[in-house]
Amino acid sequence: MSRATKAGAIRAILVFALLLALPFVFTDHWIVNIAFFGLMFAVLAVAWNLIGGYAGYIWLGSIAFFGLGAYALAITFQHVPLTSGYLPFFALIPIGIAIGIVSIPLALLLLRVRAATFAVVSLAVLFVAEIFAFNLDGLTGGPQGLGMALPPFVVTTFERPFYLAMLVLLAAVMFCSWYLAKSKFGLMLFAIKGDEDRARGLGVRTTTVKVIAFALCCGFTGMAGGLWAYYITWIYPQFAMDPNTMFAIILMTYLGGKGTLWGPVLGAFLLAPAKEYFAYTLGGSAFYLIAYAALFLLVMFFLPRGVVPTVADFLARHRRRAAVLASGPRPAGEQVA
Amino acid sequence: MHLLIYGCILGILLGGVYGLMASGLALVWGIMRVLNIAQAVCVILGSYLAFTAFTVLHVDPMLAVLPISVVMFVFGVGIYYAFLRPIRRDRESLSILVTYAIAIGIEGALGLIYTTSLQHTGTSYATQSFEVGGFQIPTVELYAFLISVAILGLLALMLQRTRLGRALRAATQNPTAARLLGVDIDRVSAVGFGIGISTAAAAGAVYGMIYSFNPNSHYDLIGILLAIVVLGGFGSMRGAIVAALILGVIASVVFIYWPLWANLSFFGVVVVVLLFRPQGLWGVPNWATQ
Amino acid sequence: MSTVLSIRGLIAGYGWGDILHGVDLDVEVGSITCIIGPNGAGKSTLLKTISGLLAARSGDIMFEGRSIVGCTPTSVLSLGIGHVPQDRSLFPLMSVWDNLLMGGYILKDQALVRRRADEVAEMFPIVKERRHERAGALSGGQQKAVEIARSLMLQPKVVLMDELSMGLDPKSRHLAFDTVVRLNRAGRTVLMVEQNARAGLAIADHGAVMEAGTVKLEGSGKSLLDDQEVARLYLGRIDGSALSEGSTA
Amino acid sequence: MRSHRFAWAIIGILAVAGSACSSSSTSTTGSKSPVVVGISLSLTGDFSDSGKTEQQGYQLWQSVQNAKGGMLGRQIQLKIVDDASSPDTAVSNYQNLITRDKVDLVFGPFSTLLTAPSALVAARYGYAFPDPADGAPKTLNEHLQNFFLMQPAGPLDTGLTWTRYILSLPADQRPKSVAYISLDDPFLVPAVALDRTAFTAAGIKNVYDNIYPTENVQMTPLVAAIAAAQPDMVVAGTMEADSFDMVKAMVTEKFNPKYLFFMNGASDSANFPTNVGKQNIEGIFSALGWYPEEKTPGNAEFVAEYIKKYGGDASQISADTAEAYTIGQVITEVVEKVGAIDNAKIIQQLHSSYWPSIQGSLAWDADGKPVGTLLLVEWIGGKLEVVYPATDATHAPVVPKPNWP
Repeated sequence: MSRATKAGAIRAILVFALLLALPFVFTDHWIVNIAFFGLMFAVLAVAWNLIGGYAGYIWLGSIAFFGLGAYALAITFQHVPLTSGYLPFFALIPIGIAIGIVSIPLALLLLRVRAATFAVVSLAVLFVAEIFAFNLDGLTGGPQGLGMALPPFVVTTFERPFYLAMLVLLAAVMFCSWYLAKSKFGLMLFAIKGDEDRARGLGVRTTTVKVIAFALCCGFTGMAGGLWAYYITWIYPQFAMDPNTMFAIILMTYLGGKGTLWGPVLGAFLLAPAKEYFAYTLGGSAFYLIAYAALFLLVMFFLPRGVVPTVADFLARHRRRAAVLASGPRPAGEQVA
Repeated sequence: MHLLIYGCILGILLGGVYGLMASGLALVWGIMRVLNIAQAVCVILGSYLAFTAFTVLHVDPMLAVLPISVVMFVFGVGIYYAFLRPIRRDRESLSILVTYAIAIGIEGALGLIYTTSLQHTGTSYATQSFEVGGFQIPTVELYAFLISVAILGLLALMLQRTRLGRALRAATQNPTAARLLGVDIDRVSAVGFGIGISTAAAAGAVYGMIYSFNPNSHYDLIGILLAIVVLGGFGSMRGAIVAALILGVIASVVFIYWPLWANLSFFGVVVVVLLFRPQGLWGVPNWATQ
Repeated sequence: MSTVLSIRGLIAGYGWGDILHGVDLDVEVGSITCIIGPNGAGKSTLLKTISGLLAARSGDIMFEGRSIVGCTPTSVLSLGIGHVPQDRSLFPLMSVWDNLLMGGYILKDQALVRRRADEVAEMFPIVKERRHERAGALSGGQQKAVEIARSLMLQPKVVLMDELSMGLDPKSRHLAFDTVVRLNRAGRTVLMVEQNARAGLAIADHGAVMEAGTVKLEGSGKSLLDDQEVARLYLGRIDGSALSEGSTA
Repeated sequence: MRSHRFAWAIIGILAVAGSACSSSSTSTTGSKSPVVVGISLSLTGDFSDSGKTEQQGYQLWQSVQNAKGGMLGRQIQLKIVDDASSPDTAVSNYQNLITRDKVDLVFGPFSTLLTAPSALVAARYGYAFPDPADGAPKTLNEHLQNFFLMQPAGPLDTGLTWTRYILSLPADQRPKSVAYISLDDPFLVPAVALDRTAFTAAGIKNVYDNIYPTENVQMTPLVAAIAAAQPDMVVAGTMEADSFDMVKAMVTEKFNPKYLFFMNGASDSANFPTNVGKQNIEGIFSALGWYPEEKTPGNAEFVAEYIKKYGGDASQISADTAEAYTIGQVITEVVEKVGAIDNAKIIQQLHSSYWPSIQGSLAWDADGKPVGTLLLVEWIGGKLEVVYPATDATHAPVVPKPNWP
């Protein structure tokens, strides 16, 4: 157990060290820009995985909280002077916490229904949020959008602060995800996914557990949204709360491996840069949507568990076979050691 | 007051068409626990088929409804065997994602064939109307309503009176017992999905005479259809039809006075009803899963 | 008497585990055979395996001399085995009459289905009286009657009845058992599973006690009722509660 | 076994980064190297139709100009990439174009919604950002020095040509009452507001005023409500499909306002008659920045080359295509005058004087808002005619609008 934890810690440190080094090694704007979107989707997918992967609820409204975070930050800095370019990064913390708290009553309401009903009702949450964003002109600017104060960073390393802030956010959400999966709490979530009624029968306080996962998901998604708004500087309802982004996050989670720690991160880093990159290089292939649909279906049918569990299984089998082969001479070897 | 009544009339006319679209969604859910996100894009597909029949073959969309239904039935059966039958595990949740992928795939294909320009099936009577008691009744919307009612009537008759209809209803209400009585759930599901898709396309054929549409139009529609099905109670066709009429009237009336908030009123009604009746207005008791 | 249904070494189950661990059982033509035993003994699983809802993993089920292992529910049904399942198996929103018609689903000839329905309705007055009502609106006992009536639509040689008396009040229960006896007199072989062991064995020609996936004891209904050991273990005054302890072993 | 998982994650990252690096050396440099123009267009997604018509305009300019020897004696090369109608991708694309491919010039995308974030990226790197499509008022409020809306008039001025025409009528011929209806859109709502201010000041009674959403629009009840207010004039802030549906609903409702003005949609000569029916277009007003017969510098050449390259006839040329072509035309002039590809000087030049184009002479204020006006057009005899201002008019206005057939 402790050995596994140690290996996990080393792995995490290595990955984050590499990610931390990236903007200093590859200083090209476009690389850091694409990596920023990769990180953003990783945060979104890991956050979604808390409720969608661990607890098995197809939560289609999370992108509404992305938009909520975006608007919260943008509206805040309509009223607060931008004394320092780094101020909005710190403002994200209270915004994330506030969104998490706001999401709790909604969670209590929504989580009364399950499975497909939950999915539909959560999609309705997204639509309703979008309608509000459009119609509350005074607050959100409505369809005219809302501009952020321009980030006063130097042009040569303009993207770097955003990248690093998103990396910190990823570390935080990964830590939560890891901690939840390791703790009793994670067990409870898995129990809910397996059979919620039985879990409740066994004394799992299913509602509490679900609501906490839900609030964490919403809080982190909102923080990512705020950071996105600051980076993109101009937000419109249809982009801040885009159903297609929602499904892209889910696809990333499934591709990497839902319910796993690293799966959503991997899925995001495979798909998000690929999307930007192919849109750029293939320039307007009309087959974009069809290719996307085909990819979606391929993942669903041929990699339903995702890359991480599939590869892990493959490696485990491989290692077991190796162990069987090696089992003969091992006692002798141990004696020598 | 005059406007209010007029709003109700228009709401009922439109609600009938939505009822036809949503009843297929409810039927499919009832039989196989699949939430077909692609239902709306099939409506648009039906609109395009009718549009093509009208502009190329000069066939009136009202007449095209029948061949379109047949073609789309076959299409639906094909979709079922290709994409839905293979989902064994976690069908309720996975089917949402799979049918979403199907939806954007069809959207992409429509974009390739027809481009994303707005189209409209402009029949000679597209802008005609006649007056009844001081109300201008749009001819197209009345025809669309009547066609929808006729198809729904035929569907109801089929469900009530035929062997296949009994099997469909049986599979919805108690799949295990239906299997014990010799119902091949797989085949019934395929047929049910085919019917669901063909009703969507039939509704689409008439929808295309009322509204301009392009391949993206299904995003707006699916929200409405899902709201209707949730309000009516999952899996209940009767519920879907009644909910479609209720929501049609509410949306039309709100539209007259506060157009911006019509969509919200739509979802608002759904949320309020769900608070008090989580199973919707006519939730089908499914004894096998209780 | 000859054997109509003969089960040998039957192993079946769900998912990873087996529930039936080698069941042997013979059902005589024209008899009422009653299976009793604690919860989880595999009684319902046995019936489901016979009717093809569950695939047998090993062993054989012979019906009138031919193996029906691997048959679909539809073909088992058409061979002449009807199944009245344990849980409510009516279609609640369909009329009583439509429920009855569903019993003849596998028959292509609709005229024949209607004729059979009329015949069955003659035997079950409740079906006739309430033919237009929704099945879901009937009381538990009435629903059971409709279920039994429905199972007769195909004129099965063998009727499998799972927990006929479950959830019924004493009067309905009495009525239900009466119906079974009537069916049997009319020539149907009945294989029933009964939690209410005493009442079940009382009307049975032959009884079998199942425990932990095998048949432990067999004998005539009367001999089992009189057996001290059986009485102590399985015929406790309160159905089930005392029994489940013994069954976990 | 677990420790291998992260290896996969890293391989994934490296694979993407590596493949990105490997193809980054596509742009070549040399003494007679082409002038590379980077453009992100919505070739897929919601805005793709307009994106494609713009692409036609850019490509037409490229071939016409290259045939004339290009720009500064260098051939023009377009690097057009797809933004799939998404702002994230649009921002990434302009980043890539400017910092990775180091293009010489950038031209704007289609949608207003993508313009603001994209223009900010260009501003960061000091690139001029000529934009073909509607600049929303809020984009202009950013006061970006490098932004230029390549249209004759500002986005809010769509309705002003109509206001000017109506107010030019003798008081007794003016409509007495007006209904305002607008799509909930970044520039239509404020554009309608400008009309309202002008008409209210002129004493025209406001009998109906409402905004409708962009989706699930039921035109029949909406039009019934407008009709119930019995206005003489309807000012409709429409986009495209909604104008078609609104006309149809008006015909169905047998609602005949004397003056009917649509901001957009009704000026689309290719799609408007087919969508609402040729019999239902007579007497409808709209506004235009450009029309095929316009006698402006290079317009005849543009129309002729368009038909040569894409076929069809002049009425099928979209205004979007003309706007995109305009950008090429104006920037060529500016670059030739500056004598070098120098974005700072291009920006300065654009601000300093009037520039001739197929859309007439263009000039901008400090925020990049054009200072000209649009033309008022009306469907007369099944044809779109310019009716106001009188100096450009091809036909006298026909009022009041004849009743629906």
